[in-house]
Amino acid sequence: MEIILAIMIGGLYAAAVYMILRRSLVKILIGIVLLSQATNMLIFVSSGITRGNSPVIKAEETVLSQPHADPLPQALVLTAIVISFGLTAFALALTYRAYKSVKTDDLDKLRSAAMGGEENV
Amino acid sequence: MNSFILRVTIRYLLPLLLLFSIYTFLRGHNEPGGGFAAGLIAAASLSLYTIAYGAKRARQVLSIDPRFLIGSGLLLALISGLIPILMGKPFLSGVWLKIPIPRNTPFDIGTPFFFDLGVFFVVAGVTLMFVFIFEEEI
Amino acid sequence: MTSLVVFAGFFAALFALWLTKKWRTRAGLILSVLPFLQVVFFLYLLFTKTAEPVRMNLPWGDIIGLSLAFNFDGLGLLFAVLISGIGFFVCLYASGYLKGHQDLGRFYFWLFIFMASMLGVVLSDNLILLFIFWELTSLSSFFLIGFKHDEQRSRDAALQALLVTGLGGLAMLAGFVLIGEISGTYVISELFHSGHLLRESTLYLPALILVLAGAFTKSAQFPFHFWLPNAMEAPTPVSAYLHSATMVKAGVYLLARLLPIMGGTAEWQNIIVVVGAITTVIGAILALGQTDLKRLLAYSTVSALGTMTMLLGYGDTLAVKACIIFITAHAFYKGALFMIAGSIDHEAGTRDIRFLGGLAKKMPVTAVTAAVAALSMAGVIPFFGFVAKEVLYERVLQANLWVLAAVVFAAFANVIVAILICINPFWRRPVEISDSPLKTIHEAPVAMLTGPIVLAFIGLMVGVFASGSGEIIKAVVSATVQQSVNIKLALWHGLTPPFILSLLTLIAGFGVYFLIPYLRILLQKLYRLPGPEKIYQLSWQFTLRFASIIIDKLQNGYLRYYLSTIIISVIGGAGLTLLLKGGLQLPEQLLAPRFYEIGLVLIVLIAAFYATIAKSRLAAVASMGAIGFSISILYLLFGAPDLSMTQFLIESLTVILFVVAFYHMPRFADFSSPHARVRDVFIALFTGALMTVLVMSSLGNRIFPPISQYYAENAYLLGHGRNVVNVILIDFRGIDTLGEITVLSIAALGVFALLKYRNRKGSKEISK
Amino acid sequence: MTNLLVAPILIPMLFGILCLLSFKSTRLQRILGFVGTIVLFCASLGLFFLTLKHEILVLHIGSWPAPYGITLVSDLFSAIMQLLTSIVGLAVGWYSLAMIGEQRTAFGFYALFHFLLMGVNGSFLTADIFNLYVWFEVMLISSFVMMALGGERAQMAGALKYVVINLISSAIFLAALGILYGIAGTLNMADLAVKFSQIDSNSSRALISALAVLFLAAFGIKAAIFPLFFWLPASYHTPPAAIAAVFSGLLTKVGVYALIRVFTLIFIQDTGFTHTLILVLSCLTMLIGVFGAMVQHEFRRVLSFHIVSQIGYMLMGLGLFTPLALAASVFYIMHHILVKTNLFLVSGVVEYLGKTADLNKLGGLYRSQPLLAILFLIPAMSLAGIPPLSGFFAKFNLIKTGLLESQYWVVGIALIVSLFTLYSMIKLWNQAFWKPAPPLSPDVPVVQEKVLCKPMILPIVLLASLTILVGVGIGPVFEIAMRTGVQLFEPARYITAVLGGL
Repeated sequence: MEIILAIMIGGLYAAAVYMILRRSLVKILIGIVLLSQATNMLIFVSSGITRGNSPVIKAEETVLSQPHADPLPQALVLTAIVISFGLTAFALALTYRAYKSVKTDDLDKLRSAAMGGEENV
Repeated sequence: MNSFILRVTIRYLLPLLLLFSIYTFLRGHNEPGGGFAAGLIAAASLSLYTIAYGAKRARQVLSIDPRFLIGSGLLLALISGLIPILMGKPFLSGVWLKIPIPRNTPFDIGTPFFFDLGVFFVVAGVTLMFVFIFEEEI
Repeated sequence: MTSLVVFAGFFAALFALWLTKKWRTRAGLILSVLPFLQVVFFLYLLFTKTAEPVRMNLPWGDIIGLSLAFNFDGLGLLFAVLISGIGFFVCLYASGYLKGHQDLGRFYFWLFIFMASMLGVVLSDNLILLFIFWELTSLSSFFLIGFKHDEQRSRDAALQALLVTGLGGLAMLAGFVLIGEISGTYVISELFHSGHLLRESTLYLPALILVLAGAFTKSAQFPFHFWLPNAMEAPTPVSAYLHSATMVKAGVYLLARLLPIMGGTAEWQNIIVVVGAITTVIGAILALGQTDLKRLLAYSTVSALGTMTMLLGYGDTLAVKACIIFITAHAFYKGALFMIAGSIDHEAGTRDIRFLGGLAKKMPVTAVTAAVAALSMAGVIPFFGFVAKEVLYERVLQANLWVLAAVVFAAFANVIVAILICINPFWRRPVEISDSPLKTIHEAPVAMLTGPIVLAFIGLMVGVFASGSGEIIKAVVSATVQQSVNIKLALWHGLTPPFILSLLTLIAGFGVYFLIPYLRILLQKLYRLPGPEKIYQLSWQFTLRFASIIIDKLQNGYLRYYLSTIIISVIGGAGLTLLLKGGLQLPEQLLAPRFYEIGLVLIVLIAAFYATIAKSRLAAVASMGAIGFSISILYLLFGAPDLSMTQFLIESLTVILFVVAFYHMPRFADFSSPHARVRDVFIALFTGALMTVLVMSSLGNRIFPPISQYYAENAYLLGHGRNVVNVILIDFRGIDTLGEITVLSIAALGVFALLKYRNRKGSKEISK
Repeated sequence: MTNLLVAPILIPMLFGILCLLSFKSTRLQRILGFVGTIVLFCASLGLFFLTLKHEILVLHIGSWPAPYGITLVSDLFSAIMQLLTSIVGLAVGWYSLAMIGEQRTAFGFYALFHFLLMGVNGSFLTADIFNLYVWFEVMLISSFVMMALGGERAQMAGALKYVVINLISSAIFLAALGILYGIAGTLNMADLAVKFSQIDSNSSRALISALAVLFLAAFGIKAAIFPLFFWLPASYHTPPAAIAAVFSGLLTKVGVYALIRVFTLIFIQDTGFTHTLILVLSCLTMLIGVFGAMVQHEFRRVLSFHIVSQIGYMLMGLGLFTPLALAASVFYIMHHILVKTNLFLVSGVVEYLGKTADLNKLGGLYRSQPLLAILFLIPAMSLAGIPPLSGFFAKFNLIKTGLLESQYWVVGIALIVSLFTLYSMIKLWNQAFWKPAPPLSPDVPVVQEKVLCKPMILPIVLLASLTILVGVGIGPVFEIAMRTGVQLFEPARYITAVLGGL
């Protein structure tokens, strides 16, 4: 199963990178979302996976009974998910704003629109 | 979206969802849930309301500026971390009080609880802010 | 206390800024008090304290080998006397030359910075300290050359001088470090004793070449000589001071200083003598064809610097003696002549000797002074220049024939230059030009006369009473070679070969002087040949061109090129490392896949693939959502309910936000060319493959038990919660969460700011 | 145990929150914003001197022992960095009073500014690698917003590149982190150091080397090293000078800090590979950066490319990897932060006076603004390495180390780059200050004589005097740097301090 998941992660990365390399802003945005999905999954998987037992201590016990899923990567991924949610929302707003100010989705047009203010002239 | 059914459904769903959010929050320490999920659920409920009635009405329902919600949430989390400093412990150390509940195991309340509450406010506030602004400006 | 004498100039520089505002006309006069006092002080030391030189060593940056160490020995003091003495006259001179100039304050500021730094160079007893002062002379020289900064020419010349000397300076720094690290000290007077360590080191030659680069660039040696004539864009007091009498001699000083440390080897002698001799000849050839008084003097200075350098290359007592005498004589007559050239320019409005003439009547004092200085320069008995030339010939007569020829040729050219300066502007019939300003010409003001007169007549006096200065020269030479030597100086040695040679040079010079107008045409054709300056310019042009090509290629403004470069280098770097070092290791125990899990994975993969080819925005968002929700279920299946719940909620909200935003955004369009797409597919696939490999290797290399056991044991007992993930989030790693909610808050602030911000026209960015 | 360690994080957070809450009054935000930087400065100074006294301070957040909880550590390196942060914070906070308008203030400039400082300080003080990620994000998102605030076209184009590339960097960081946890099962950097030193299997070492490359890339993007620097010159000239100044002073330095931290503490098993790679990259970074600076024709673009170039110098010390080399790097960072921030502040005033950043259209400032000219010269000459300013000593020590380590090519490149730096600084001087002001074109409205107010000049004076002070006080300052270098080179002390009796 780990190998299958690793391939899935690879697939997600491939899709994300392909999207990020497009000229269209909205595609880049989707690429970034996929990238963070892939990364979250990577953290989750590479620290090892187990089925079923969630890291919740049962009502009658004081310590977590074995076997259990590693709680730390879960906490990390949760943090990462929330952070990337914030970043995504911001990036979305930025894309929208950029689109509104340049009226194009094409990054190359954005470049030429900003000529004189951007890069070498 | 001017669906009548949606509007009516949401009007009744809203209190339920908010209640569910509080439940998620409270059980979060012992069962899956907690400040993040609860904040998101609370925000989701108001988001649905926003979709149905628009951001203006939703803001009225919320009655405070989301920025205030965010700020106070952050402040709450920060202060809950500062309390142990006053007691000479490192920042964010847990300070616990046992609240005896008759005929039951005592309920532990401590600074992490308030910290989680801060998280709840921030997550709810931020998500609502996203939704409101996207609704209003886009 | 004594070191304050060195630093006084820096304070005077600041004082000058204030003083010139308060008291424009007298400022120069008042300021010249400082160099006057300094020269008195240094003379006193030179006459009394050279047997046991005054040394001091104050701590500064001892940890890097830097200390405020000064050494007032004969060599340093001779230079100090020249610097402050000529500085005094230049100060006076400038008060006349730049009378009422709007930037007078800045002029004196940089002049005094220069003066103090130059004193620092010659008195420092620590290599790093010396370097600090050295660079400060370059910097102040930059500001002085570019004093007339409204003109492009001045700015260019200043930049050129700074870059050439800066290049040498940097090389020299590396050389100093090598010296310091080989010998274990940066203190010069200690280095005198550890010279053998250096000379025996394998790094001796590199260190020598690096240091020489500094000395040669500063002293305008071939092939770096070209900056000096260009630096004549500076106001004349500056040229007189920096570019003939003092700064350009810093390189010579350095060679003299290092002579007992690094000198005496075949490398030392060969390199320095050859470079010096070439410079001597090149400077002389370049001087002969000039028509601008200052350039004429500048090139003859280059030639003279070459001779001085060459002498230090030999480095024996006689050569050092010749060098020291030549330096001193040269400082006197060249300083005087430069100031005279400035006076001529100031009064007549031109420095071109083709147009000047007949000034003797209008400026008699200047004319006589010029004659005295020129006679010294030509080496006529009984002037100091003659004494210098005698000793010089005495030394080179022992040397290689080529070197002798070079020196004689330079001396001969020197005679011609001296005559040109002395005769043409003053005694020749005036040239009639229609708008000639010559009619209003009158004698230069006293402030501008004092310097040349005193310097020129010192040149005469020292010559006449040559034997009297023997003691000083002895002290200086002893300090230079670091052993006690016996030296006598006399004006008249009898009819020795040097004297005969001297005479011949004079006669030849007089003879050829009359041919100069014809020779000039020939020479100026020669000057058009490309030389080191051309190489310098071309290499800068090449560097700039190269830089701009590289930068245009790299920083081309296309985000996707940036991204693909980054991704390729990261993936390539990590992948190659993994591949070459053999980090592939598969996990041993694997979970058996279940069909619904495979189903979910397939959904994710298909959705991911579909997202890349989707033609509509909604479809892409939908596949993004499908991926998110499937992953959320996967989290649940593998024991992460919290994660699953959060992922589910956030995915829903993300999809909503995307739908809302995309509704108002343009349709999907693929702008990329097929070629680009193929390339990107490859990049994407490689990335994917590498990440897969990394995950698997990571699973195969799980060497250490994770720390989570601690959480499993203590979440309830110490953290008072049963949901371990939540306890980690709000307690064990609470500060992560604190940062995380801050991120969220900022993101909200950002969305607010981005979408609500309206650029109000005319809104004032600056508020008081 | 001292809670002073957490003060550089919490003080800006508190003031950030207060600014956020007072969204109704821009006046109050200004006051809070400026007061916050002063308070932060005092606390940072206190922490700095305390660390100087005790060498290493450790605080286990939440009383959880390392490596289970998150530990904050202030060793000399961290202490220096957080002090510099607060100095930059103070200068820019002050400067912003004059240069940040009503609009930007209303949209939360001061809150963002403080959150940025919080993220930066957090990055400097944490000893936990995931926590470092979180602080990176705090810092990044605030910088994203600050970068985009204003929404002009050029700013949008710059911000997009900045955001996308930095998001990639975060993703790489996070992925590397996940794998790191997979291998070592811990996140505490001291613990990681211990565990990695115990690894002897070849394949694990290879994986760790690959991981080191990933970290090099993730932090390298943030530090703007070659070939990952593109976002910086594409964006730093677009936001207002106050914002660019704080970015230039701090953001890339966080990347450099992280590189130095992990490559002196965690990834020191295979220095023959990793540190040589760093050395090569540092040379390329120096060269490419200075090439960019030489061909630019806009004030701030020249400065932006110089950041890249100087990152190369900072990494050179890490690549050479000796105590002296690390000390030289640390000293270079100290010098650079003061100087670069200052130059950006000056660039803001120049643009304000000249109404343009185009060097061809600027001119005459030496005559009209002599004070500003001097204030430009001090950092500019320091940057170019003119003694006795701080930049000279920074370069001197690197060159010395390079020669001691027989890395002659590296030294040669460093020297040439130094000359090119001088060239481009002089270009700025020639064009903006010396050259006579070009005649106004008819479409530019004639404005009345502009006056400089105190908040514009005084922060510049403050930073310039610090630059001079660092040069004049080279002895004690470099001694601190040297102690830092030794501390970094011998991480055992750090490890025992963090892990205690473990």
